[in-house]
Amino acid sequence: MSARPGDAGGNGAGARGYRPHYLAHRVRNSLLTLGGLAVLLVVLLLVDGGASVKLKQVFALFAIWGIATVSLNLVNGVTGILSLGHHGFMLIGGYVTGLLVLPTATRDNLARSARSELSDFAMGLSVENWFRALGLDSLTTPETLWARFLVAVLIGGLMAALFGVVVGFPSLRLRGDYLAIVTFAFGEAIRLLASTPLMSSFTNGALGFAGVPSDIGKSVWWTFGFLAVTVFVMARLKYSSYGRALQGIREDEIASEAMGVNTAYHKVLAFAISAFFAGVAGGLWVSWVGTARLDLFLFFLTFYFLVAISVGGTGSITGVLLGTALVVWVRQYGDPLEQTYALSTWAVAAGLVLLAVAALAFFLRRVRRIKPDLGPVVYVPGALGLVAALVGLLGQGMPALQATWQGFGMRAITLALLLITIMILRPVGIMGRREFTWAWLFRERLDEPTEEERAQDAWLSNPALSGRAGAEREDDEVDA
Amino acid sequence: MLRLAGVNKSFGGLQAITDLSFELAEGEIVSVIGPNGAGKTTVFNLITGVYTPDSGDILFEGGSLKGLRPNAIVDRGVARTFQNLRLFTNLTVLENVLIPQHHKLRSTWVSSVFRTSGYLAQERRMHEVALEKLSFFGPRLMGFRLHQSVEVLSYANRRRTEMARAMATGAKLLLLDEPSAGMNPKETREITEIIRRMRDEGGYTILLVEHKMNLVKDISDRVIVLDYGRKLAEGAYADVVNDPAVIEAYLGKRSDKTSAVARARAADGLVAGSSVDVPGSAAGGEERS
Amino acid sequence: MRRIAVTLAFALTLGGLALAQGTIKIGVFLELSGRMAVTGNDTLYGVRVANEQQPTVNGATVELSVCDNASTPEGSVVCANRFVDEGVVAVIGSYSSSHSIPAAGVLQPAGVVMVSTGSTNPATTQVGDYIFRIPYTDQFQGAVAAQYAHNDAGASSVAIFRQQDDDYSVGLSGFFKDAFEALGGRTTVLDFTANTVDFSAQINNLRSFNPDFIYYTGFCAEAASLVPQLRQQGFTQSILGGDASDDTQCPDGGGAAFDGFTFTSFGEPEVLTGAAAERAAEFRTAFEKSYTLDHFTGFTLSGADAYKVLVQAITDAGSTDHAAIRDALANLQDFPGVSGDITYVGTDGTPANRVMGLYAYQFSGNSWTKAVLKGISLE
Amino acid sequence: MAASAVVPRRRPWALWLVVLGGLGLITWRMLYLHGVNEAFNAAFFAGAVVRSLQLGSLYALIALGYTMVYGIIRLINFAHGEVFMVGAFAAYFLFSRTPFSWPVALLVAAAIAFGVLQFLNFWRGRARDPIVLAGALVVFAVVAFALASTQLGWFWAMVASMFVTGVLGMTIDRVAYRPLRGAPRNSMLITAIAVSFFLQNFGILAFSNRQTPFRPASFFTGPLQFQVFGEPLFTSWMIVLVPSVTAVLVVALTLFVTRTRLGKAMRATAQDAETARMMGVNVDRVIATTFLLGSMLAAAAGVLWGMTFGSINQPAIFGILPGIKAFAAAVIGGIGSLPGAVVGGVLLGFLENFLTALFPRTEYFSGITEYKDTFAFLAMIVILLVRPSGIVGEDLSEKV
Repeated sequence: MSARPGDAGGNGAGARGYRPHYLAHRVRNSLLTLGGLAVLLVVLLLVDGGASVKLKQVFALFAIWGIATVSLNLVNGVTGILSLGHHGFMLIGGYVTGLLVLPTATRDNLARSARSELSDFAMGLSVENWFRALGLDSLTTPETLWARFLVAVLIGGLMAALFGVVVGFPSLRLRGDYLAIVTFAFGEAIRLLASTPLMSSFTNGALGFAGVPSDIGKSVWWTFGFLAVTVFVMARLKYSSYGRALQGIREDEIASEAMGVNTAYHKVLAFAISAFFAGVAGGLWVSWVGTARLDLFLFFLTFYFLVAISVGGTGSITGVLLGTALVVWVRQYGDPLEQTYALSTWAVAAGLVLLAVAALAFFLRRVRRIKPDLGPVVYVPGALGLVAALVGLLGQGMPALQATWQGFGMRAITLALLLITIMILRPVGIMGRREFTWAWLFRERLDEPTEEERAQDAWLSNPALSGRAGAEREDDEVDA
Repeated sequence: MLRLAGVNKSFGGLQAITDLSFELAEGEIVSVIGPNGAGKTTVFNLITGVYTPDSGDILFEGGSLKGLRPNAIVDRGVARTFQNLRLFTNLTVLENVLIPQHHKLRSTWVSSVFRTSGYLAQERRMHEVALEKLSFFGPRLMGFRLHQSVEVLSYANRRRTEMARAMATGAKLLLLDEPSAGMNPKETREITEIIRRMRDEGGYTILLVEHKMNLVKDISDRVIVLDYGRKLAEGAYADVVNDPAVIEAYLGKRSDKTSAVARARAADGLVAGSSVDVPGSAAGGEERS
Repeated sequence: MRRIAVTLAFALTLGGLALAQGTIKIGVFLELSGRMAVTGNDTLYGVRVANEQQPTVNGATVELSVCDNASTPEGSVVCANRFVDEGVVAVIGSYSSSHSIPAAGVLQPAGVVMVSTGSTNPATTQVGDYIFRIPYTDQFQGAVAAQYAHNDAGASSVAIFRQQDDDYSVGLSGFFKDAFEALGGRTTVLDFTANTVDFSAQINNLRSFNPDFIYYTGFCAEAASLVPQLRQQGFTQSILGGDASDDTQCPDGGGAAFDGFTFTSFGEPEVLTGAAAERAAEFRTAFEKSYTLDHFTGFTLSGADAYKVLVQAITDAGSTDHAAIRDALANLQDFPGVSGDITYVGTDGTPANRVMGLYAYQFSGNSWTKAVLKGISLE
Repeated sequence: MAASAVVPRRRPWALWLVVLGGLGLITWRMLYLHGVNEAFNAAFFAGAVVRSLQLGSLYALIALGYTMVYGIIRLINFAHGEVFMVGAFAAYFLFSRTPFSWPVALLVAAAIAFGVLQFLNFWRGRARDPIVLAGALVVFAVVAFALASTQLGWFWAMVASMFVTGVLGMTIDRVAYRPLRGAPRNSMLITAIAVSFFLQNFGILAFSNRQTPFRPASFFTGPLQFQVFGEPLFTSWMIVLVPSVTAVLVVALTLFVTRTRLGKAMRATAQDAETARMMGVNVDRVIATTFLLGSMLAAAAGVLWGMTFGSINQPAIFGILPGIKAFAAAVIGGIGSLPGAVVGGVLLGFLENFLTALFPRTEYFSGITEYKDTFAFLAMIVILLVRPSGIVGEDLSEKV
C-alpha cells in the first residue's frame, strides 16, 4: 500500500505544497490512456474495414447517442436536474445542420417538387453559399463536405444552446418534478411548433427534407471524433471547480447558494452546454438517417437516453457510455426479439426473465444483508417465472399454445422492463457515481488510512475500529 | 462592521422580528440567545439574504445587504453554518471545502476545461486554503479523512466540516448557528477554544446563536437576548443574565403556582440552560459546573 | 477474439457468392404491419404468386427475402441495409412513397436495383437511375382526378384534405390543386397528420370555405374517422379519394358513411383492354388457387408485375451484375405485364401511359361491395 | 388532494372586471366574423361551445387521475395516459368480441370481480370482510355468465372496463411504485416513464397496431340536429352524454372524498403521509384506492373518447397526446386539487375548440387551428411561471 499520492501526508497541520490528488501518477495514467486509445483505434479500423455495413452504422449510432447521453448526464447526473426535453434540442440541432448542409442538387430538386414549403430564404441558407461568398471556393467541393458539416454542426449546436438557455430560466423558479415537466413541455412544444405553418418555411412541416449527406453521420471516424471531444469536455468540466459547483447544486441547492455559488448562472450554464452537445448529436443523427423528419425526434429518444443513464450510472461518464452501448445493442440487434414465435416459447422466455430478476433481487439482498433474504421482491417474480416456464415447457403440445405471436415492440418492452428493475433494485445504476479510472483499476483507495497513519494512531491500527468514527476515544488521544 | 437598523419581518400576519437593531464591531464575538422560537434563526436568514426584511436595513461594512441574493452576500464576506447541517453529503470532505471557494474563481468554464495555467494556479490555491482551514481542527479531518465522503463522518466531524466550509468562503463575518449542538462536554470545550482561535488567529468576526450558556459565557464579548422577535437586552454576559426581564422570558411569569425551588434557582442567577433539549446533546442540567 | 470474428465474416460472404449460382435472392420489403398492412400484404401475395409461376431465372432458383418495414421510414432504412448486407440481386417494394424514398436513398448508392410497387410520388425515381416503379405518378393521378372533378362532377370549389407528413399525400394534393386551378376552379387545403382521430378543427375550417366537392388524398386509417365525422356534421358533398383509399380499412372502419365514396386506383382486369385484360384474368385464376379473392386488388397485379419485370431484366442481362440488370430494365419495351404494358425506354423509371380505374364503395345495409365504374385516362 | 374552498381573491371586483371584459371581447369578435362570412353564424359558435364542453369533460376525467395520484404521493403518473388507452381497448374488446369463449370469460370476470372486491374493501375499510367476499363471488358468477352468453352494450362494457383498468392501475402501483416509496423523486418519475413505454408497446402486442373503429350500438352515437337562432347545428347525442357522465362521476368522487371515512383518510394522506400513517391510516391501501379510482375515471374517459370520435388510434400513440394534455390541464387548474383538475380540463377544452373557432381560417388569415396542440403546453409553461400553484390550488412552496 504505497503512501497516498500527492497528499500533505500524515498529521502535518498546515498546507505544505499540496498537489491536487488527480495530478498524481500522471505519467503512468497518461501512458495507460494512450494504450486504451490505441486499442480503440484498432477496433475502429477493423469495423471501418469490415464487410458488414450494419456494424459500421451501429458503431456510428453508438457514438452519436453517446454524445447525447453524456451531455444529458451533465444536467441529470451532475447537476441533479431531471431534464426531459433533450429530444427538443436535438431537433433544433438536427434541422439547422441538415438545412445548412443540403447539397445544391437536392435543393433545386426540392424547390421544383410540389412537396416543399421551404421558403427561398431557407433555401439560401447553406454553408456552401457562405463559403463561396467568402471566397473559400476550395471548401465547396464534395470532398471538403466535412468542413461545411463542421460549420453547420457548430451553428446547430449554438442554436440548440440558445434554446437551452431559454429552457434553463424556468429552472430558476421551479424545483424537482415541476421542472422536469416544464422541460418535457418545451421538448414537445418545439416538435409540435416545427410542424406548424409558422415554422414550416424552415422545416418543411412534418414532411421534413431528404437528401442530407450521410457520409459524416455514417462514418465511424467522424462520429467517434465528436464523441471523444464531448467526453473530454464533460470529464474535464466534471473534475473542475465548475463541476464541483454543479454537484453542489445536486446535493443541496440552498447550501450551495449559501456557500456563494450563483446557482442561477450555473444551472443555465449546465442547460446551455448540454443543449449545445445535444444539437451536435442531433445534427449527426439527421446525417446518420439521411433525412430530417419530425418523427425522428419523438420522446422515445429521450426515454432511451434516460434508460442509458439510469442503467449505466447517473453522474458517471463511463457508466453512461456503458448504458448507451446496451441500449444501442438492444435497439439494433434486438431483431430476434421481434420475430414470431409460438406462445409456448414466449412463456418460457418470460419465465426465464422473471427467474433472472428474482435471482438478481436475491443476490442484491444478500450483498446488502437485508433480512429476510427471501423478501416479496424475490419470491413473487420467482414463483411467476417458475409457473410461466413450466406452462411453456409442458404446454408445447397444447393447441392453445401453438398459436404464433409476433413479438411486436419487444425491444422497447425489454428496455422498459430493464429500467423498472434497475430503478427498484439498484437505483444508482451499474457504475453508480464511480468513474472507471486507472486509480480504481490499481485499487488505490484514497479514503483508506495508509500504513504510517495506522502506525501513528493506536486506535487506527485496529482495523475494526478505523471504520467506526470513535469520537470518544479519539478525543482522549488528542488531549493527552 | 455589521449594523441592523430597525429591521422588521413578518410571515403573513406573524410578526417574526420587530424593530431589531444592533451592531457588531470588527473582531468581536457576539452571541444571540433567547428561548425557542424567539427568531434567532430568522435573524440569520435575514442577514444571509434567504429572507428580505419588510422594513429597516442591514449594513455590512457600510454597504446595504437588503435585497441581495445569498451568493452575492457571501461575495461581500458574510458566511454561515446551518442549524441542521446542510452538507454536500455524497461529496468528499475536501470537495465540501473547495466548493465555497468557487465564487472567487476568476476563470471561465472554458479555461477550466482546458486547464489553463491561470486556472491551475487558482485550483492549487483553493486546495491550500482548504487544507489550511481544515487544519484548524487538528488531525481529525486531515489525512485519509480528506477523501472520505461526508456521510461516513461522525456527527462532531460533520459540524467541524461545516465550520471549515464557512471559513473557506473567504468571509470576514461568520454566522455560527449552534456550533456545539450534538457535542459532548469535551468537544464543546474544544469548539470554544477553536472559535476563540478563529477570532484571534483567523481574524474573523463571529455572530453566534447558542443554547449552551457556559459556551456563551466563556467566549462571547457581548450577548444579545431575543424574545418574540424583540431585543430584550444587550451587553456583557454577567449583567444580561441577571436582568429580570431575561429571567422572566426564560422561566415565564412569577405565579403563585411556581414551586419554591424554581424561584430559588432563578434568584441566584443560575439561569436554567437550554430550556429545550437539542437532539443528541448532553443532559440539560450539566451547566451547573 | 475480434480479429477471428471479422475474418469469419469475410469467409461467409465469399462463400455466399460461390453458392449463388444455385440460388439468387430478391429482397421484398413492404408494409406488412402498421397503418398500411392491408395493402402491403395484398401486394406481397401478388409477388408470391408470380414467384410460384416463375420460380427460376437463368437456371438459379429465386429466393424471396421478405422484410416488414412496419409502415415506418426507419423500418424501410433498416430493411434496405439488411438487403445490402445480404447481397440481394434486386429489391421489390415498397408500397408508400414515404417508405420508398428513404430506402431508395440507401439502395441507390449501394447500386442495387429497386422496383417500387405502389409509390406514385415523382421524387422516388428521381433519387437515381437504379430506382424504378410499376404505377403511374401522382402528377398523372392528380390531373385525372382534377379532370373528373371538373368535367364529370361539375365542381367549381374543392376542399383538399392533405396528410402533411406523407410524401404521397402532399405530392398528390399539390398536383391536383395545380391541375384543378388550371381548369379554373377554386381550392383550399386542409392539413392533418398521421393518426389524427379528432377532425373537428379541420371541419371548422371547411365550414368557412363551403366547397361543393371534397378530394381526400390521405390513407384509410384517417379516412375511417374523417368521413363519418364529415357526414355527421352535415356535409353531404360527394367525396373522391386517391388510390390510397383502395383499402378494406376504409369501408370496414368508417361503416355506412362510405356509401357512394368514389376513388381512383390501379387498373383491375375489368378496366384493362385487349391482351392485358386476358393476362390479368389468367393471373386472377392462378391467384385464386392460393389466396381468397378479396385480397386481389390492383396492388396485387402491381406486385406481380414488379417480380415479372425483374425476372425479365435478369434474363435479358444474362447475369446477376447490378449494373447489367439496371440497363436491361431501362431498355424494357412493351413488356406484357398483368397490370398493363410496361415501357421504361426513355423514361426516368416510370412506365408511360398506365391505365387507371374509377371505383366506388356501395353499401346495402352493413355489407359493402367495391363497384368498378369505368377505366379512366387523361383526355 | 385538498378539496379546499376556492381562496377568495383580495380584489374580487378585479376578477369580475376581467370576466366581463373577456365576454365583451368574445361577442365583438363573433359579430365581426359574422360580418366577414355568414358561415360563422350562431350555430357555428354554439357548436364550438358544445364541443369545448365535451372535450373539456374528457380532459377533466383524465386530469382527475393525475391530480389524485400527485396529491397523495407527489408523483406525476406518466403511465396514466396509457391507462386511458387500455381502458378504451378493454371496452372495445368487451362490446365487440363478446360473447367470449368460457376460459376467457372466466379470466375477465375474475379481474372484474377482483376490482369490485378491492373497491368494496376500501369502502368498508376492513380487509377480508365476509360480506364483501360474498358480494365479490356473486359479481364473479354474474359477470362470467354475462360475458359468455351476451354481447355487452356500451354502458356495461364501460363499467366492466372501468374495473379491469382499475385493477391494472393498482397493479402498476403495487409492482412499480410501492418498492420505490422511499426512493428519491427522480427515480420514481423515471419508473413512471418506463411503465408508460411498457404499456404503449404491450398495447401493440395485446391489442393491435392499427386504428380500430369504436362504434358500440348506442342511442347516444346517433345524430342530433337542432336549430340555433334559425341555423341548423349537426352534432350527436354524445355532446349530452359526455358532460353528464363526467358530472355524475365528479360528484360521486367529491362525495366519496368528502363524506366517506376512506375519503377523509385520502385527504389526510395528501396533507401529510407520515402523520396519517401514525394516526392509524393504512397509507398503502389509501394509495391503492387512489390508483383504483384514478384508473376507473381514465377508463370511462377512454370509452367516451372512442364513442365521440368513432374510432381509437393504435395503442402506441392513442394515450400519449390526450395524456399529456390532461396533465397540463391538471397543472393549469392546480395540481393536487380536485376542482382544479375539472376547471383546468374544461378550460383546456375551450382553449382548443372555442379559441380556434374564434380565429378560424378566412381568405386573408390562415387561422390558428394548426397550433391547437401546442396550447396545452404553452398554457402550462405560463401558469408554472406566473402562478405555480395553478388557478385553484394553494401554494405548496418548499420551506427553508
